[in-house]
Amino acid sequence: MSTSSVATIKLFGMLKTLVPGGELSLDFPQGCKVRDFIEMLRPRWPEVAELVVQKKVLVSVNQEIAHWDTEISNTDEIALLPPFAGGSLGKV
Amino acid sequence: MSTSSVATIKLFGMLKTLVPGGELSLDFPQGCKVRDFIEMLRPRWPEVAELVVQKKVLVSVNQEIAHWDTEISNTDEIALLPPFAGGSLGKV
Amino acid sequence: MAVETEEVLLVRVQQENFSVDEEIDRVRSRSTRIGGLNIFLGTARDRSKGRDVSSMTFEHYEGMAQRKLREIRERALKDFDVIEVLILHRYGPIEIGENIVLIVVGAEHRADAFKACRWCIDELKKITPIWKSEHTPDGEVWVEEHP
Amino acid sequence: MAVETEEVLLVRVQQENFSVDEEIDRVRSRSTRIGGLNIFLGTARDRSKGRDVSSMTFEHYEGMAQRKLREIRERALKDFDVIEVLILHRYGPIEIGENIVLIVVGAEHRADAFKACRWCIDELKKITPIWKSEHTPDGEVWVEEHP
Repeated sequence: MSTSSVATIKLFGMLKTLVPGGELSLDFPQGCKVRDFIEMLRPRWPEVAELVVQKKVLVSVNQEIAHWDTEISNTDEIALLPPFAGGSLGKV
Repeated sequence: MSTSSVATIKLFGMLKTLVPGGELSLDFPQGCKVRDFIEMLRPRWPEVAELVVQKKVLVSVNQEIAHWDTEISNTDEIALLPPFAGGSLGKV
Repeated sequence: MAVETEEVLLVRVQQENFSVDEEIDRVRSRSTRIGGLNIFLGTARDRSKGRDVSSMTFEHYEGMAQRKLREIRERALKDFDVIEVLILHRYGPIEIGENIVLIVVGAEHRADAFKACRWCIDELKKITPIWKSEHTPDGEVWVEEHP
Repeated sequence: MAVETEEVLLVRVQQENFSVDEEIDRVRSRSTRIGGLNIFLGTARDRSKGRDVSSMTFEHYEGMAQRKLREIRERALKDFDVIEVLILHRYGPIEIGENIVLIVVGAEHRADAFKACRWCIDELKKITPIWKSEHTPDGEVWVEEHP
């Protein structure tokens, strides 16, 4: 059986307005996949989970964009990334 | 009969190395065409005339590129322009 | 200055404003072969999607943002015939008219400088974790470039 | 400053060096709608067609050079979706690494700024009566770009 652990998930941009405190702590089993992790978000933060499912928000693990099958552990740096808006101009 | 007049022709770039004094004075009939003017250069400055005929050097009249049929008079500002090299880089 | 230190200065995410002249000098001091620089400077505009904007704030993912910008610089140096690339992005509050982002590409020939610079800014917008909120008459709005 | 005076400063042929920051400010002060500037800076390179170059001298046709640069600026403003264009070319002796030519294009959107800037420098090289002599170990060589 995998052990479970609490990890802090970094939030950016408009996600911080959706989650009181601007940070998100989640208890998840070691070695679970990103797809499972998203489902574990749903009960408390349904809006956030929905944005990830719709690919409007990306999950990064250790500063790289993760896929649904990426495995995560509590030593990983996990973040939820809304659409980027660097540079200056909206349109090309 | 057209009257004749002396005009000073401006020279630039490498043309100044071909013409002692770096300037060129020519007596030409009023209203003559650029093509005639070039032929009048030939006796004294054959090298310069040849560059113009080969289109390596352009003729400008009143600061606009002239054609063979452009008419010139002694009140016009006439110049001989070697290939331009503004900007900085030779190749694209 | 040591080469490593200098390389670090070629990719930065910082709060302070910057001088374009100084950043250009940083790039051209790397090689006397540079004959053309193409530069993109993004500035804060007072209109966005039909809204008036009075100022804006940029937020970045510290660490990942720098890593992505370094990736962009390295790929540009590899994929284009250019000599040096500098990428700089500000964060924090920024007033209308102020600098936001700077890309400086030095090359022997201008076509390569233009192409690489254009690629860098397009790529920056795609992969760099930086977010913008605009201050408008309706309040603060987080900008979603790819809805 | 009167509008006319300011317009005159947007197209110049001058001997003195220039600050890119100052010229950028001249362009962006024209409109708060500007969100992106593309800038081309040509600098003096130490190699040309396989020859070492120690310095160079630019000569221009006073009057016609300015007139052609004004033409380029006006056509760029008409043909591209850009807000302001500045064109500056130096003449006289120029050392390796120094600035030669500057084009600054301000636009709402970056694609237009890039396209217009590229067009301006290409057109400048085609139609502006400016000549360059390079000082090489073999003496002074007038550069013929279009042999």
